[in-house]
Amino acid sequence: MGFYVLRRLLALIPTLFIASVIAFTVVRLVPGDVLDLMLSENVYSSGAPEDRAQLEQALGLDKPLYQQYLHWAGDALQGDLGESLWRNTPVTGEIAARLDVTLELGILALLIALAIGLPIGIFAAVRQETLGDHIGRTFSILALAMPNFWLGTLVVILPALWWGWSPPNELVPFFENPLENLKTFLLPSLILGTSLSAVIMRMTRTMMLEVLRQDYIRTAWAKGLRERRVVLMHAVKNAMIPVITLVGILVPILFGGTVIIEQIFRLPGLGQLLLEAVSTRDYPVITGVFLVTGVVVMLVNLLVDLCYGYLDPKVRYDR
Amino acid sequence: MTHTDSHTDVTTPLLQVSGLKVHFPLRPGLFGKPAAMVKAVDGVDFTVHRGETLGLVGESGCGKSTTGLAVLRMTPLTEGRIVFDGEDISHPDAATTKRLRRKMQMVYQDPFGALNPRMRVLDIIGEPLRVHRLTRTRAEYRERVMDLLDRVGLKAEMADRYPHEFSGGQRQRIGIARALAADPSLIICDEPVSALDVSIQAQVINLLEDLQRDLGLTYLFVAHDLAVVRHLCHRIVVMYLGRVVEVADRERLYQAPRHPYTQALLGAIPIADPDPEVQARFNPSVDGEVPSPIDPPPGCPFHPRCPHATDLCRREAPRPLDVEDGHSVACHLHDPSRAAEMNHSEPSYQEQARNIA
Amino acid sequence: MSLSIQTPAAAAPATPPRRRAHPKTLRFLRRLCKERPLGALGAMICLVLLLTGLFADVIAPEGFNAINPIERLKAPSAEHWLGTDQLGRDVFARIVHGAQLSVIVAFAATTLSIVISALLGILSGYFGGRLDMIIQRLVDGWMCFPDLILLIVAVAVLGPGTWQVILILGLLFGISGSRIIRGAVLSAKQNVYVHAAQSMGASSPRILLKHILPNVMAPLIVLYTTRLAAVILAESGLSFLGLGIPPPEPSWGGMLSLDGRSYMFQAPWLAIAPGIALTVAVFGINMFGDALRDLLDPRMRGGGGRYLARVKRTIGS
Amino acid sequence: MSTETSTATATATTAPRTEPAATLLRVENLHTVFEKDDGVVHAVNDVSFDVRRGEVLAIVGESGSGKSITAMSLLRLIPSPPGQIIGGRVLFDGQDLLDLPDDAIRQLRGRDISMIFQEPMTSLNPSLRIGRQLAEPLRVHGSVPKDKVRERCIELLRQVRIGDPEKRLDAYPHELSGGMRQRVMIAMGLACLPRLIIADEPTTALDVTVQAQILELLRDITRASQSSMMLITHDLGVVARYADRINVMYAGRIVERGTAHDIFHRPRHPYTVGLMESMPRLNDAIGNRLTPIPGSPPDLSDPPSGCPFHPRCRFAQPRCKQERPPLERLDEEHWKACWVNLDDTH
Repeated sequence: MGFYVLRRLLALIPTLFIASVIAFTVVRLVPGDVLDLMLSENVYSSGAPEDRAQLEQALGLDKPLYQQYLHWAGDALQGDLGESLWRNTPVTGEIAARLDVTLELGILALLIALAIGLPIGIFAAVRQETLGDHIGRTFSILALAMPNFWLGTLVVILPALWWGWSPPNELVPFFENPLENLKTFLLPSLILGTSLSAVIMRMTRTMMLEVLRQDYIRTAWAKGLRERRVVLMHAVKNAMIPVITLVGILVPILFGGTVIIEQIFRLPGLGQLLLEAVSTRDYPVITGVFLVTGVVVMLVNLLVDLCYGYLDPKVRYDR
Repeated sequence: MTHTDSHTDVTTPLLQVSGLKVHFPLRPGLFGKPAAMVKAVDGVDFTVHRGETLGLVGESGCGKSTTGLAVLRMTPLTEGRIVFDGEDISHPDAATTKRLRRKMQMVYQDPFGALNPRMRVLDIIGEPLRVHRLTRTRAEYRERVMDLLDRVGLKAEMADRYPHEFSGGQRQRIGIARALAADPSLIICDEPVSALDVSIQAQVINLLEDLQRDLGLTYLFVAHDLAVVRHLCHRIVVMYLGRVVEVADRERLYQAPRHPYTQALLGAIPIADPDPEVQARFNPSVDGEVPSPIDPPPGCPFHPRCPHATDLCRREAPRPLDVEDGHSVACHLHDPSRAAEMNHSEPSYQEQARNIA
Repeated sequence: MSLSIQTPAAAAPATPPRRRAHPKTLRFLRRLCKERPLGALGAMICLVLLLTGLFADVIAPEGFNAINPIERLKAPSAEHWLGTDQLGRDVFARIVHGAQLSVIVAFAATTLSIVISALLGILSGYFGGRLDMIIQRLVDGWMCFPDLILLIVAVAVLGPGTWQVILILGLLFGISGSRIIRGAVLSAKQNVYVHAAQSMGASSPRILLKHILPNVMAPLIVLYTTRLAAVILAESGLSFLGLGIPPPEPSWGGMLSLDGRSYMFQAPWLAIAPGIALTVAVFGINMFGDALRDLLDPRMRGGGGRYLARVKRTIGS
Repeated sequence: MSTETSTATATATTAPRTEPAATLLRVENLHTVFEKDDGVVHAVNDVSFDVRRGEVLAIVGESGSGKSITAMSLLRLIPSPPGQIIGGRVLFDGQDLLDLPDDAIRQLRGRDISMIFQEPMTSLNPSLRIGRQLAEPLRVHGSVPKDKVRERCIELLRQVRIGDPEKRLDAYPHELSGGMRQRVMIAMGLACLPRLIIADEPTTALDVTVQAQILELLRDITRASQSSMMLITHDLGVVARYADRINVMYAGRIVERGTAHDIFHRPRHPYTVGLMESMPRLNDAIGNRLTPIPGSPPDLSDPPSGCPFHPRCRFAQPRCKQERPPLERLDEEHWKACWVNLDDTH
């Protein structure tokens, strides 16, 4: 097992490298813009050409790209993602201040999605082609088709119209008042979770159907086991192995979802930070958020791989 | 290359394999170095003469199929030499490979997977003709395929159908027709009848026999079923764990097998006759299973299951030795120079007991 | 089976392959209606969407951008079927032209993405080796980034606009889709008949064309439909955030965007109509895609398994 | 296994156990169908036979003959949909298994009748330890007190001659070889001392030396426990060695039934005759040419009229095309379904 973990960790290095290069270059593709913007906004100077050169030097943009990258990557490894162009605050601090909102939203949504998707998926597979199966599948089809920003918009607008109710505006930190905090997060995460649950349900159903047709399930029946035991002991564990990978696939989608949901419910998360930065072309912040989301996804995938190793004995011992 | 000249020389064997080794990396290790090697074929020698059928038999994991693929040059050699038709093809260049792809053909085990379901029979059988540009006109091509269909006992009107419209036996005939299309000198048959039912098996066995008689074909016949092999093969190479343990012509191999493994293999085949006298010949004398080729036992690969194993067998792998003309056995029991050592040490029962577990 | 010599089926003349093409399509449609009614419904929706997009100017000729301050925020009526927005523009006309925009973006971006997926997937899957390793590491790195965040960042770089959105979506989905195509190529390579073709000396182009590509077509088509829906959703999400197709254009996502939020409290139809249009379009494409997958590529259905496979073999199906 | 035991068992085969043959299981007119896109497949059609106490009854046939479906039908393990048992009775202990409530048949499975399947590689759950899987039938049927389960598992593994059983209990299936896994399957089948063991192609996936070990073991154990065994196989060699009585199936029907001696030395159905002639044997003359059965097995969704074998039969008469021959008794143990009277000379 230790060897397996080590292997996974080492395999992360090239991916991390490539991801950081992507994060760095994508944002730097048009570096001229920001200088013009800053100069035109008159933040730093009068607009003379030498000011431009000065600013370029100050931001380190006059060096060759690879040197810029090495410099940036070296700092990033030490947790320093530079400073915001406008506010002169460290990007790392900005991100840290927002990350908890996004993570709480994301984790709650994932839990809700799993809580809805897994049981329905298992049930639909075990009772294939029955009414329950059809209801479950119809639900998933609808949830897949309905964009979460629409659902969110409706949830904000309709109750306000009908009952004059609107979601809480103030965000209370979790450790101050967990109940109030959860109240704020309940609706956003429910919306995000519901739309994700459809994907989980479909995948679970497919995997369960596949597993239920395996030889060892027939063996389990032939032993005289009850259906509950056949399903829970023999089928679910094997079906969960591929479903776990799905969680890894879902996390990036989840991140996208949080950006939108944060906007709708005005939650001060990473998504808001990113959108603010995009509208002001605050490149260090954009790069920083971009990189952090990539790294989080990578870490979750590592975790998924380890779970995989735990669930599938073949992986554990073979590698 | 003297390739065309040697072709006329009928006395040289068609195929000579010597010291063949094929090792695969099992999986990449931590830093790209293979963590373990599978020694699929580990030192194999044999010869195939023109017009004969050489059987390559053994249980799963003995390396018989890999040997077939190595001869076909579809898998790289780790070591050894393969001479085909007088030409060394161990490390063929592009032109030689191209020529080989025409001169050697393969018949596969799985009648369902070996034919592209999206192609018509006409184009499946004709593919070698197209690949090697053996026919000039469309009419010539079609005529040639019709000939081949007729050869393997299928009707001409079947040419325009798709594989799924055929039964397993018919598909195997199509596969054989495809193998014949380029007029090869050697056909490698990889378990061509083992996926078929008994009644269909006999049809294909007879077809292979007829084709050999009419066209003077040479077969390398890879199989695990000794009853089938006995029917089709003139000489037989018995393999175990990547090595050759015994080579003999079929009369000698089936009537007087020398190697303990060959004896065990023959003794373990159930005989289709409930008669008690016949059943008395049934003698499944070995226990245990074939060890993993990743970590083969030292010395003679068969020693952990062999009832005659001695210290010598555990220590040193036996070399193949001619016991009679054309009958060679790789076993210390049959090596007169080792007789003394074999008699001195007793077979270890502990070892046998351990390997039953 | 039907070919055992005595059965009359053997004597039936083979249909010339050319004339099969048409009945094949018909047969497919019949199967679609019979076995997958929801898929047929999806196909209908796709067709309606396509026609609406093609004939948007005919259906709603009065113009989606006609600003009319007097008619601001009018509720649905006979004149304005779906009401008007804060600038007095007819919502129905905007929905219809939004369909046009969605169709254009969806087809352009999806086609681009499929071309990228196919190229990368086949290159990586068929030729393998070092090339495969490099491509896969790059794809790994790329796929670490959440789709929407990558999109937002890319828009920040390229600036908003229809062509930018198409390009970005095409690239984004193209790279992630290459994995699926690579997988299909790898599994197609496992076929014994591919080995047979290699062993008889067939050239790589021939093997790709005759033996691999036919196996990759079904996943490509399925990928195309699923990507259509994903592109529409992604574009509307971007436009919702104000980063996709810039405002005067009638994008469904843009119509729902946060800028118009305050008006929606007064005029809820502004929030309802584009949402329903989106949901129905995505639903239709998804259903059609699912049905296609089941009918074209039974292996992707995720059923089967050894047990049932053996039963099928036993009963000879 | 030593030579000694095998000769001993060989003699035992010759002396058929002639004590009053009590019927353990009687199958009457079993009919199982599968729904396919293009019609209904009659996989098992009007099949009747009985299994006597202590005997080894073989069902032999080629792929698609319906032998495995017959076996699975008995315990109602047919995957449904697409399969369905549409007729017949399966009498065990005087009760019709096809009529039993779900819970009752469930309790019977693995306790009174157990099954051993073909694929030892896939028939064990890859993510559960051997011990857990082996203990399941014991726990479910409560045949052993809870604190004795582990002990019994070890005993079972020892019985199927798996060395170091305590350690093996903690192994996962993929850590065992094919033969080992099949031994575990046998141990699982034997756990509750069933009265009938249905072995469906138990050694098809195994090497021949391992096959011999497994079959000898299976036979010795069932004989010792006086259980009956239904052996489903396509291998005539296996049948000849282990079966007391044999049913030959073709196209979903039983075409001939008899003692091993009858079937191998006095076959009366042209299909059985054809099988014997087309089989390569180790004990016939070298260079002897095989006589195949022409054609291919029929498509069961569109079976031929009359006798299902008539299109491939060299003795076929006009009548065979129109009327389906019933399974008729020739003598005490020998039955056939054929209009033609074959004698020993055929």
